[in-house]
Amino acid sequence: MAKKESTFKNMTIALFVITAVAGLFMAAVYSVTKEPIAISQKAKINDAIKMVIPEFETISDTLLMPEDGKDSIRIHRLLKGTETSGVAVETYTDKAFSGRFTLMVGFQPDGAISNIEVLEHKETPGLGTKMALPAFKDQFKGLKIADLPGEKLKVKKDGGSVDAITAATISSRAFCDAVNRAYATQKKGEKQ
Amino acid sequence: MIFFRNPAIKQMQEKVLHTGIIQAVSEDKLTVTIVSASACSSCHAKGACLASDMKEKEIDIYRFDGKYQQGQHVNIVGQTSQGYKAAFYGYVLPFLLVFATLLITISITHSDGLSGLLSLAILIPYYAVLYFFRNNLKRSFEFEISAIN
Amino acid sequence: MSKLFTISPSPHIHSGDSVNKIMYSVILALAPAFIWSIVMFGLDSVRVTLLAVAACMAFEFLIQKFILQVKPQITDGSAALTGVLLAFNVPASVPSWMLIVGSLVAIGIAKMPYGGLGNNPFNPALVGRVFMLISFPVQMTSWPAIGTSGVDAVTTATPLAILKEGVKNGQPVFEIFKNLPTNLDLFLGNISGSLGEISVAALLIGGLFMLIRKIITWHIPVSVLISAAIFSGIFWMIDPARYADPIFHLMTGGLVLGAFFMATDMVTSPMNPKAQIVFGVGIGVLTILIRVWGAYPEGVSFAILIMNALVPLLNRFIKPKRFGEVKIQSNKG
Amino acid sequence: MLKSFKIGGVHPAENKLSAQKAIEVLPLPKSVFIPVGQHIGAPAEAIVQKGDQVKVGQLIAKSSGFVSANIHSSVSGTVKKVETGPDTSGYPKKGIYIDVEGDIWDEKIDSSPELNSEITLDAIAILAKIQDAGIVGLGGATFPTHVKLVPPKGMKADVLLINGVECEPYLTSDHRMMLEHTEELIVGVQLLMKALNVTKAAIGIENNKPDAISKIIKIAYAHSNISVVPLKVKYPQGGEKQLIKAVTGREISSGALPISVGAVVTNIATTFAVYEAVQKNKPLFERVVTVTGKSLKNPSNFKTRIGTSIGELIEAAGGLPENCGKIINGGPMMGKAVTNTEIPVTKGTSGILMMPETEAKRGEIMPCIRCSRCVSVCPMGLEPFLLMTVSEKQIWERAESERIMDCIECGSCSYTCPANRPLLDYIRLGKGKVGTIMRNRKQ
Amino acid sequence: MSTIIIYTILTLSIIGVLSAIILYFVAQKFKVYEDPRIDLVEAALPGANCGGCGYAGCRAFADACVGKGELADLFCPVGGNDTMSGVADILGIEAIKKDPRTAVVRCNGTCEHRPKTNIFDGAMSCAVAASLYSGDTGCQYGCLGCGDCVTSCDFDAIHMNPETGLPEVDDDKCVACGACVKACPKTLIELRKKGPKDRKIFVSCRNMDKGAVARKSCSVACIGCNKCEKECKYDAITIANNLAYIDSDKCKLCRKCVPVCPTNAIIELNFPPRKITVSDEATVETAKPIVKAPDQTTAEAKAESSEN
Amino acid sequence: MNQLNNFSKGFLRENPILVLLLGTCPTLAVTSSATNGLGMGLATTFVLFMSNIFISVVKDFVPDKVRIPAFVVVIASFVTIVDLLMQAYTPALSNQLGIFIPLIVVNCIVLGRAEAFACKNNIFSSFIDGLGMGLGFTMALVTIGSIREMLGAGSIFGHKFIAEGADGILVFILAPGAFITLGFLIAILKKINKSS
Amino acid sequence: MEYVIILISAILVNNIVLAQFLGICPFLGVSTKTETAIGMGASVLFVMTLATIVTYLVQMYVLVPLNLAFLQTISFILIIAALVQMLEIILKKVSPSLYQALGIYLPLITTNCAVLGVAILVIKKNFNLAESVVFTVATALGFALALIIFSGIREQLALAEVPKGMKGIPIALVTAGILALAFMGFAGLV
Ligand SMILES: Cc1cc2nc3c(=O)[nH]c(=O)nc-3n(C[C@H](O)[C@H](O)[C@H](O)COP(=O)(O)O)c2cc1C
Ligand SMILES: Cc1cc2nc3c(=O)[nH]c(=O)nc-3n(C[C@H](O)[C@H](O)[C@H](O)COP(=O)(O)O)c2cc1C
Ligand SMILES: Cc1cc2nc3c(=O)[nH]c(=O)nc-3n(C[C@H](O)[C@H](O)[C@H](O)COP(=O)(O)O)c2cc1C
Ligand SMILES: Cc1cc2nc3c(=O)[nH]c(=O)nc-3n(C[C@H](O)[C@H](O)[C@H](O)CO)c2cc1C
Ligand code: SF4
Ligand code: SF4
Ligand code: SF4
Ligand code: SF4
Ligand code: FES
Repeated sequence: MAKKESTFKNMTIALFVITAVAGLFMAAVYSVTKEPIAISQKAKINDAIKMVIPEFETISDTLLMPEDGKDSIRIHRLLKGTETSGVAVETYTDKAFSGRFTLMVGFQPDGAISNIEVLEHKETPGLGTKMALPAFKDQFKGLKIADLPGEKLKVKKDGGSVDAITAATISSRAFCDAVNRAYATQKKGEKQ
Repeated sequence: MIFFRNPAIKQMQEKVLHTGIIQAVSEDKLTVTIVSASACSSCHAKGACLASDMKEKEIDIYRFDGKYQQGQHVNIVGQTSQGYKAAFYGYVLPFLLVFATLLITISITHSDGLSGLLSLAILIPYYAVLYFFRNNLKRSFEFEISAIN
Repeated sequence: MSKLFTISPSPHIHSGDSVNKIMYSVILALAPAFIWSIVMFGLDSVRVTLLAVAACMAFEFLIQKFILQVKPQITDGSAALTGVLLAFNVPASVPSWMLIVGSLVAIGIAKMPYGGLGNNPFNPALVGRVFMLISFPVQMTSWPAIGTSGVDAVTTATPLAILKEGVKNGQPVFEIFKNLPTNLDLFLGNISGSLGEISVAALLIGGLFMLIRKIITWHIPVSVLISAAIFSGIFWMIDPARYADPIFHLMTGGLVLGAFFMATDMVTSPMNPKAQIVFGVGIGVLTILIRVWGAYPEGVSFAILIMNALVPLLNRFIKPKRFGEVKIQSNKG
Repeated sequence: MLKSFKIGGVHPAENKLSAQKAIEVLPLPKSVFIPVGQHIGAPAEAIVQKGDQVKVGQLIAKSSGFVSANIHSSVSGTVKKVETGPDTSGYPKKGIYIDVEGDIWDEKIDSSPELNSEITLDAIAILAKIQDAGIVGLGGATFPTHVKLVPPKGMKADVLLINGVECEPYLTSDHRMMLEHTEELIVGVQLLMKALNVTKAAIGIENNKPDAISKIIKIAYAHSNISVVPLKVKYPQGGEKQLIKAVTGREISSGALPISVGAVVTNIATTFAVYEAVQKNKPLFERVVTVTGKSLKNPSNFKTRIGTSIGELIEAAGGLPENCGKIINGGPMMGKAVTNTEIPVTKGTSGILMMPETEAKRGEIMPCIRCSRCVSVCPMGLEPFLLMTVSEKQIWERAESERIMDCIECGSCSYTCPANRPLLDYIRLGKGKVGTIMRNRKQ
Repeated sequence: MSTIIIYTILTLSIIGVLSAIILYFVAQKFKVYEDPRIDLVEAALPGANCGGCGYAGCRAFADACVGKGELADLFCPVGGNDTMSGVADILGIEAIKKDPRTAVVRCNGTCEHRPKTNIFDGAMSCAVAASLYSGDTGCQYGCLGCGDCVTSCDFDAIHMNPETGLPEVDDDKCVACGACVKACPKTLIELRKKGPKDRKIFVSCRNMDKGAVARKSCSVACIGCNKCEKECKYDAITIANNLAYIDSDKCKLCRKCVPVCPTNAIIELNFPPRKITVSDEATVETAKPIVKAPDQTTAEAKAESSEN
Repeated sequence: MNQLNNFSKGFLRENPILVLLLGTCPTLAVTSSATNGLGMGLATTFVLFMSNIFISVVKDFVPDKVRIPAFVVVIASFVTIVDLLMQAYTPALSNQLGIFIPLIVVNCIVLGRAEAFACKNNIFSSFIDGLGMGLGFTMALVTIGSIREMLGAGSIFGHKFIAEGADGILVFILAPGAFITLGFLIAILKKINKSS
Repeated sequence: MEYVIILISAILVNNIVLAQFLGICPFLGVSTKTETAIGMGASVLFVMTLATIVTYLVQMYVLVPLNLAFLQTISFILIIAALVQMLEIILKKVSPSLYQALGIYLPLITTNCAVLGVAILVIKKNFNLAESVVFTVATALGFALALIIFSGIREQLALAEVPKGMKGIPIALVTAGILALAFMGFAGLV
């Protein structure tokens, strides 16, 4: 095929055809991937929920404003059949070493913490990041905040029971703060 | 801005050179084409890269002493302070206008769409004013020319 | 013509000053702080200092000899000085291998790639220190308690860390201050902290020695300290419950060490008094800014490095006063 | 507070070894070599030939242009040849060899020692005498004095400054001159004032010469328009621009001449030469030279005929010391090192300095540590480290915009640099190149 | 589903065509037509950016090659004829062959040949030394030995020989860019025809003093004695200012002039050793080593014999 | 032979990152681990490869003056496709690489190759060229990623080789480490390329 | 206060060049002269702001309503490219002398990854228009800051004795690394 001349008509047609073909391709790929993307986006949250409350079938979400804190908190109530299998709370703290971090805290129906998952954070690698390791967060498993003095988790330095991460008390304290916020907010939600 | 008042600065590189080729000669002005290159043009891989745009621009020179002919290679010499002035009128001032308009309209209308359009629209009067003052501007951006050897 | 005379352009005499003399004088000026660190941290401080000096000199030698293939110049004392200052900026308990990494960074990244002595835009010891701080935060922020040493030394926090933690925790400052050493302790250095930074008194002795020997001029240290005092004083006056007083800020952390020994590094500081004062003020303000608002309890190192980056611009835009610049009205009839 | 210039400056050890030695007359040499180019500007043209008989003070080479100066024979005898001879620069330079026979002076010269303080001539005549006598600046620059005394069109001098600073270490010739020829100097000052048509004159003297200061004050007392200004001991207090700044507070702007602030500066020895030329009809054929050095047996000040080889001066001062490693024509800060002792004393030779081997060599060159000492000592407020770097890298435009041409080559920067950097070596190179470029551009 | 596809195509086409039209107009108005051959030529050049061709860099040279359309006065000394024929191929024109050249240093004043008269202790720079004075030996024309030429070379082709104190050119590395010629304040370096097998014959001296004076300061000085000029059959040698010069374009490398020089000032490079023939006694005595600095004893013997 | 050369030039001699210094931003941003480097490299290779082929197919059909807008459309489409595919099937990686996937559009290599190579050569050559350049890019990213991961985290492709709980030299997986590693790597490669 | 946080964050803490790795090419390419760096900073400021406003409007009022968010990449790149070119045309028509002056003093502005990156980032971060613009301005200021600081250092390095192998890009990258290290001191400022 000879090279097309650069007349206005030729150009417009060529471009139109190319954009149309490109559009067609993209739309096709989009249609194909639409489902999987939606699923995988959902899966991200579901996975986090699964980490803290392994067994559930349906989710009902509420958004609630915590007592102290700027933004609302998403509370996932998890049902297995009609039975409540637990509550997963997406909570946050602004007391962290750098910026905000968010956690997913799972509470069993009896109020005990089942597990905690770190969702997003900006803490210092090697220090604050250790809060995502089992060595630290496993100490929360099974704790019932309601039984604690003042219904609050505290690090040992502040007279509480939580072992802080070496050289990262601030992150540890913020971690407790986030869990406390999750607990308080979901309790408030239960009352409503 | 204490820095910029230091007379030493003016003393330092007060001139900028740019090479070009004379395109046309008339009585009161020379037209010189220069090739303006993009930031990436300093990159040695520009052969492989398209972002390294090059454009030919025509510059009018009003201050010159005779004896130039078409096709001659010349240096265009400008003052550094003119460079700052150009950047100010070309970019800084319109930016400030757009930014201010946006913030003001948003706080009044609370509508993103409207204020966005308005802040873009403010450029129309700005460019109109520029157009109006184009002859004044012309006087403040004058370049000298010197032959290359 | 039996005798060959030497020919050189003028001048034919020299002040006798030399780079070596300057560098070794600075090392000498650091001696009081070193002695104090031995008193406080025992042999660990000797280990850390000697190791850092040896590592810095060794890396400089190896790089010059084998990579750059030039005549090694390690006897000029600058690598040794970098070693001493690096050591002075780490806790006495820091593991040896980390210190060696820090020395490698100081010499191999911050100094030699730029061509060695005199060419580096950033303070090598501080680059090494900040690199270590960010790479090994645990070890770099656990300070051995006074008088303990060895592997199982008890760790404590520095006054600034205690302050920062308390403020983050929402405690009012005067509450926190109950746990902090007195001003006299701060001045003498009866606190924990990095090796060389603890005793303001010892550092001032060294600083005065350098001022008297004209190794440094007053511009940088004084502008750093005064601007830090003023800036922290402003915060303190606004809300004494949330911000510590200027005296505390001046006497804790590395401010004095930084002001006299690190900000004054000639290679990485501006070349004329006016620019030096701007440089010093920048350091003072940034230090307090980071201490008060930033995540890190201490900000001197970062402040100095950031201002180091601005030095070329300062040199360029703030020129010394030139002879004949101000035109005195001439008497042309 | 003593007056002084404000920016920069250094204070090297003074070492004025010969300050207390009265001026002695050096015995006549056997032969002399008188170069025809002893001044800034075009060399003079020889007007004698091989075999000619000359007398002391006879004109032997004539000024060859606007900026040039006459040369007179310093001895009587026969012209041996007109050929090239040794020079400080190492390159052969043209000059006149004369074999000395007796000491017969030109009749016009008044060789009596009496003071002649009566000024009879008018300005034009004074200038003519100065020009005829071949007087050039003896402070180092050897710029023809008669040219300096006629300001360019549109400019006018209002003050005469006499440079009695002698800030170079070791040198003492001006100091001795001020002590031993005080009256003559004051007459010289008056002559210069008359020639310049100014009403004020000031003599600037560094405060390390209190005897000279008090003596001059005593004699100048009678003249209300001549003041004596003691100055702080600081090098380069004697630099023209620095002296003007210190004494009058006026600052010469970049690239301008002293006359732009209404000042004219002449050196002590020049002033004395003016006195002799005008009042005694004596051309410039001898001058006082300090011969000095730490290991020299007998540092002295000699009144020396131009053209005498420096070897003879050294002999007279006790001979070349064993350990001499460097011979300097001039002072240690601005003088030129010479390769041998055959080179002649010229109008510009104010001293011969012998440095022991231990001090002759420079220290090892280290990288610049940006200590900014060179910046702080530069009396011109320049940044020598930067000027050196740009000269080394041959970035001449930058050198120009950083004002390399303002450098007065005082050497304070090289003197201070702890890294022993050859700052001035490169700056001088850069000045040369930039100067050429600027001259070419003008054309 | 199909709505998405339709919208996609519509939106995209609109945005695409619109922006493309803008881009098109701009391109049409402003775009510089850069001859693609410039890139090709640049790629064919060695990329040393040394300026040896007389242009600011390889790109500028490529520009000039394409712009001029002929290669008459364009030559890249680094790449030499190979590169230039490559460039010519790209442009479809005739290449112009040039004799390759290399630099030679025209001074043989080693420490032995030329006694020092003083010790230079200024900045290690020939330019500085030259602006200060005549040099640290009696010869004011000779090499100052501070190595400005060495630092000026981008190709690592010139080095100081620590024994002789003179720079030596590595013929294999030298690309004749001329940087050292410009750097030498004594104009000692010359670009000479490379000759077969790098063979060269040249007068290694620039001393313009009269014979006796020159001889006094340096034992291998050219004294302008005319012997070589007479010997040369090809008119390659001229004498001016007491100094002989061999034109490398005329010289046929016959080596006849070499032995006649009373001071050994003529140097032959890269020749095989001479055969010792009985008939030519002088040659036996002056059998010159291939390396540049002639044998010390020979030179001295020669010097003595001619003095007597 | 020629095709082989086309293919291999991207590896060392004309390596897009280490020699030509193209696409510095993604290089620095995504190489905190070898895996990320590999992912980004493959994504870029895909775009490069596909657009090279596509462009060499349509090159005759497109008038010269709208060449560039047309290429941009083609490239952007493939980028979008990659982006969508990655979001759908490798969500974790897609999350890690973030906005640097869409930014492949402005990566000079892609457009540069289209302009310099694909629009002048036949399909097969373009195919080889795209593949070679892409793999060269990938290789460099993986190399940098591996170095940074090994030094910074003590692991390679996620497999830790130092004691569990111990850390590497953290700086290397942070921003400064990216700059410093690339700087030294380029210096070393310069040396190697020169000496060979 | 929100805006102040966005400003500090984007200029110092998450500096676009030193922490986010966008716009490295111009950062390395145009940073050899301080004046050019200053001018370049100004032009990026204006272009980025305009680009963000336009792409934001397109995203919110065209792509999202039509459910075509996946066309973000392709439409943004085309829009930005066209926008930059249009600015040139307008300026040339409106004030030729100003246009000429810019041509002499500054390199062309091109669509580098920083402009596109910021346009995409503000959408990703779910900012409203005001926040988007403040963020863009801060990012551009951060870019200018890094560029100007860097140009100073490189002007100095041009006179330093940098070893041959490290000359040019390698030493520039190492310097950028140390600068990034220093900027980490701003962590937590927001
Ligand atoms: C570079 C650096 C990074 C740090 N990162 C964190 C962090 O992510 N989380 C944290 O709690 N503390 C961090 N810190 C330490 C705090 O500033 C503070 O020193 C520490 O929380 C003191 O608590 P400790 O009692 O646990 O030692 C860091 C310190 C430095 C110097
Ligand atoms: C650095 C420097 C130092 C000088 N020191 C002296 C000095 O001590 N005494 C002096 O008479 N001239 C000195 N001069 C020369 C003066 O600047 C000036 O040329 C001279 O006094 C003019 O007098 P003349 O023309 O009679 O020599 C010095 C010059 C310079 C550049
Ligand atoms: C305000 C301003 C001042 C400038 N001053 C100079 C200058 O003094 N010297 C110079 O070479 N470039 C200067 N430039 C930059 C050049 O104009 C710019 O580098 C040029 O457009 C790019 O051309 P190049 O490829 O030749 O570097 C200045 C730019 C601006 C915005
Ligand atoms: C007053 C003074 C302070 C110095 N401070 C430092 C320093 O803080 N860090 C360092 O590595 N070197 C320091 N040096 C040593 C030397 O200047 C440094 O190694 C150079 O930066 C290396 O090029 C200092 C030197 C002097 C004279
Ligand atoms: S020699 Fe020149 S640069 Fe050096 S101090 Fe003197 S005036 Fe300044
Ligand atoms: S005195 Fe010497 S070392 Fe100090 S800045 Fe000047 S040149 Fe550099
Ligand atoms: S040949 Fe010339 S440049 Fe080379 S060392 Fe000798 S004098 Fe210097
Ligand atoms: S006489 Fe000739 S060979 Fe000898 S030193 Fe002088 S130039 Fe060199
Ligand atoms: S600017 Fe980001 S890749 Fe070039």
